[in-house]
Amino acid sequence: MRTTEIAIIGGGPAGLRAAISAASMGAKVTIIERNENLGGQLVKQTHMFFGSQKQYASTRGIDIAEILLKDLDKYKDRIEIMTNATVLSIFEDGVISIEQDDKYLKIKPQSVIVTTGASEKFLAFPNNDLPGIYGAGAVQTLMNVHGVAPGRSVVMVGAGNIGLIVSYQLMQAGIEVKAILDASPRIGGYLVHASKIRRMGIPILTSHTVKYAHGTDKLQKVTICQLDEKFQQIPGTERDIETDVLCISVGLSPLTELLWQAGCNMKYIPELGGHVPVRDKDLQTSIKGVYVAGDVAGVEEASSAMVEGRLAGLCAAKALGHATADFEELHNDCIEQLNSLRSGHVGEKIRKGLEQVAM
Amino acid sequence: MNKTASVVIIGGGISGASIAYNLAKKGVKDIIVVEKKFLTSGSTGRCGAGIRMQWGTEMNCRLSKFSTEFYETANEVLEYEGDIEFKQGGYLIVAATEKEDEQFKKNVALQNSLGIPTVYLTPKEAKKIIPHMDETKIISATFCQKDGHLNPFHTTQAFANAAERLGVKFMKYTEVTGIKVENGKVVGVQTDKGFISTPVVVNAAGGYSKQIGEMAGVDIPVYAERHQILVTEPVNQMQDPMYMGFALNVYIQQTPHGSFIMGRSGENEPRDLRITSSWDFTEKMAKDACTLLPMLKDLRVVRQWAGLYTMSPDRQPIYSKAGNVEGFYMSTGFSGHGFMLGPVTGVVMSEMILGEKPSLPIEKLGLDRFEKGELLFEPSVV
Amino acid sequence: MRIKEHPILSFSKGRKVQFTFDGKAYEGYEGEPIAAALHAAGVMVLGHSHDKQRPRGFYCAIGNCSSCLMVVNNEPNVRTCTEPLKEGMVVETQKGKGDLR
Amino acid sequence: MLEKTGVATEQDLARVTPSKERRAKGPVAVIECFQRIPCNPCQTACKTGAIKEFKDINDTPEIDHDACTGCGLCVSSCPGLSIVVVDETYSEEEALVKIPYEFLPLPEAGSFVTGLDREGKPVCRAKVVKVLNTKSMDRTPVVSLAVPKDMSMTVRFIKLNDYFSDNTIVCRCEELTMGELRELIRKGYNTVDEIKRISRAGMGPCQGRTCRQLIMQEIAAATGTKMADLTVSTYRPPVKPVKLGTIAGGEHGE
Repeated sequence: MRTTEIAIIGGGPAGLRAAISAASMGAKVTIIERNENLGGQLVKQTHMFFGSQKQYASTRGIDIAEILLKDLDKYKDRIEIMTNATVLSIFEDGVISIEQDDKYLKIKPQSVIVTTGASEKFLAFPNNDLPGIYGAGAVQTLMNVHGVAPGRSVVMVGAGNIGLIVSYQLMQAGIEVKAILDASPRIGGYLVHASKIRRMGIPILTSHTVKYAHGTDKLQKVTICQLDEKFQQIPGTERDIETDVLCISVGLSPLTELLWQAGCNMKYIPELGGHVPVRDKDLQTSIKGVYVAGDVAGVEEASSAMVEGRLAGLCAAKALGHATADFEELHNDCIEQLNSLRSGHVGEKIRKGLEQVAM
Repeated sequence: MNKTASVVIIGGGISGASIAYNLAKKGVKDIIVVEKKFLTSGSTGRCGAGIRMQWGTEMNCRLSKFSTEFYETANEVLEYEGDIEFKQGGYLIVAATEKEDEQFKKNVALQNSLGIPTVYLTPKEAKKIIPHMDETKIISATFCQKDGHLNPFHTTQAFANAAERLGVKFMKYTEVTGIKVENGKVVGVQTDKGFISTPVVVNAAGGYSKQIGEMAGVDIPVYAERHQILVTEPVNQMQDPMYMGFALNVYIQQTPHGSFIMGRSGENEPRDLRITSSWDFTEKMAKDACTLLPMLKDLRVVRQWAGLYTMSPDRQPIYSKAGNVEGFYMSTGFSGHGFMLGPVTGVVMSEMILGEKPSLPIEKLGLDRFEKGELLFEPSVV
Repeated sequence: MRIKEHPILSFSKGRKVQFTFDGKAYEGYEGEPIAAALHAAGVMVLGHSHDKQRPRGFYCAIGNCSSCLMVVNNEPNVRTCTEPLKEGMVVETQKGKGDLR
Repeated sequence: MLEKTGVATEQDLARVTPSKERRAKGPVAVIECFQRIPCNPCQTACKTGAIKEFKDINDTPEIDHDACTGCGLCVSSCPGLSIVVVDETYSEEEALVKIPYEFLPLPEAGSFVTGLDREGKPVCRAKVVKVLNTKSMDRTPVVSLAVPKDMSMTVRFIKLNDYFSDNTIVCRCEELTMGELRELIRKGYNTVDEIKRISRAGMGPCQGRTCRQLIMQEIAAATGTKMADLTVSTYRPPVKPVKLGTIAGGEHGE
């Protein structure tokens, strides 16, 4: 059977950063990525990132992916990259099975860093399965990766960061955004993103939700309505908006299937998006040798995912005996960066969530 | 909260539900079924859910014939509002060795003598029944159209609903922690939700029945063994019967829903209560399926899972009362065939508990057969 | 509809290839997902659900959900939101749960 | 008021509503006809004599609720569509309301629709139990609706669009609707695993990715349980559907 020291499942921002740091310590690493290209969701992000310089602030996501790939290249003798490769299972004995280009293979790593990210949450309303109703991530992929417009006009559900950003990207691609709805009475995403949208004349309707989708073969219009403070629909506030695309962006939930399979101790933490693994300060889960980083450990920004990846990479390598003199320094730097990214008002929710999963 | 019952049945699988239904139908009041999780959460809900009358011992033939005939009208008899999805697409059992071929000839004669309409087929004839099989992999086959497949969840639910209408209480999410025996007699069952006073306890706990026996001080010579199984995406109907081979160690069937369910026995499966997944199973199963039914190579696996077989020394059920503890009964050791025997289990166990004359000669299936060395070895099992 | 110009992105496309969808000829770019090529050609309905016959378009675009299953080159249950387009592909609407051929 | 709005007032209704005791006994016709017009087919249709003979064809119908068997023959005979049959003995929690419905498409038996009150306001979810459309009904089919018991004197029409979203698809692969899911939860299947086993939701090609979270939300809402306290169904290999042939042709063994 194939072996490696550290298998990294997922080649997004967290996974790439984990690979770079583990390899820089001297570990032999295998990145397993289900897509054709590395970079994960970064390849769809046309906007500039927040954070500080250490997390590539003010650089566009698509360009951060390029930077990470260049860093990766420095350690190419120690990093094996598998693309088009989906991890199917982590078995009872730690063996990982993989499908790559219609081939089935297995690998037995000494440690594994799971950086599988998150998937979009769904929303239930009548006719929610009509063609024309898409996840925000799907719309992003379609237009930013494949250059295909999802339709003529869009109503966005969700005024969190993703909803706001994808709305902006839709306008960039020449597609009309008719309105952004959010069930909550307050805009969830960063207000600068919101201002950007408002400036273009797109209404953001807080305390609103989609009540009904209409269409025979595909979406033709949606009925929206207002919500009261208990999130109950207020009768008589319904109105119709004609649109051929409804985009759903109501949050992400960590993609934790593999962690469950591996037997990790999981906890339901709404602040972090759903079930997440309990972990120690080195990002090791309750199963020895299984580390996590990025959205799979709790939904946050790509900036913190990258720092977490770096931290997990360092610790996993150290645990396998690859110690460098500056380990403590690097370790502390990661912790400090994470603390600063999570400080302040916006990070409050994350901090509250993380307190509950610390081991 | 403390309770009193006339009978406590431990285990909410097909056996427990069927025994409860049959006892209640005979007029027994105050029956409680205690289930650690939810109905079918154990082996019943994890099984392949096939039913066949093609066996190598008279006992198994008769037990399964009784059950098959019951299942034919179970929706109506149990007045179930859903559908137990009984599909009688038959079992095509293939022989891959000369020895197996010889055994099959004997089996067919035995089965026919008991009124089971099995036929013996050449590979060519078998291929007519499952056109996508590679007939060069087999020597002969036997086929019984009356064999089939059911939905285990709905089937158990059908028994349970009927039992509930007759007054049976099901305590879900209730774990048995002890069985109280005084002066050689059962007096009650301790659970995490309180004590239940009862003079009769029925052990229908499947993989956990050895542990339940120990709680009453009864030694049952069974062990739990992990068996694995997988299911594919659904496709339009293409295979009516179950494809099964003993030497080939495989069973593959298409459910009415369209998905294929297939399983095999592992060489080194753990003999404890573990139900984790192994890659060894996935690979061997996929290989077997593609070799024997080559067309399935494009079928996608959606999920693999595992459940427990409760193995008895001769791979036949144990329908028995305990020799040393009065009021303690057991229905266990089905060795992978407990689901299909559900209907007969309920009938014979209720008769045993009520001291009635058994409908079938099950006295040979008692616990004492192991002490006496009177084992009834079943040759035809996966 | 294809996005012709974009302020941030430039789309590097594979070569143009021909394929058929339910017998009709279509054009797309090699390597892009089949569903993207169909979408670009205005085809939003990729099939109908097997029981309630509800129209289905693609939904997640990353091979997670089951919305985009189609028959491709005789193979049923292909996730067209991720399956790369190739020259001469025969793409068909799936009837029911699909037939193994 | 009725003249202005077309909606019967409480006083109007008080005159025609069968007593609580009568309603508790079984099906009974409710004739909401308040204006004197020349019309009597209801009386002609009535085979039990419960609808008393009209002295003047302009009389508003008078019905002896105790003599009425709730047969419903009058329902589709009323040109004004003002008669319904109410059966509060239908089940422990539900009443049956039979209404005339002259629209296409007809609702399907077994489906869920929105129950509307006399002002056309959605008031509850209703299950279509039966759609009767015989030749003698002459294109006025009668739809039997199961509604919450306290809605028996409120629901008078339906909208096929289900505002209460019971027709909403929860599981795409197996096409489980919200209504079916709620029904299962009501029957006591209140863990994801039980729902999965009895309905197959989550066993399809998407492996539960679209439905698992929605099912958990609905269980939490319906049972008043916190999401964190719900039992999670087990996760099993493989993460992505993979062909048997791919596995069979792969790297095997240790």
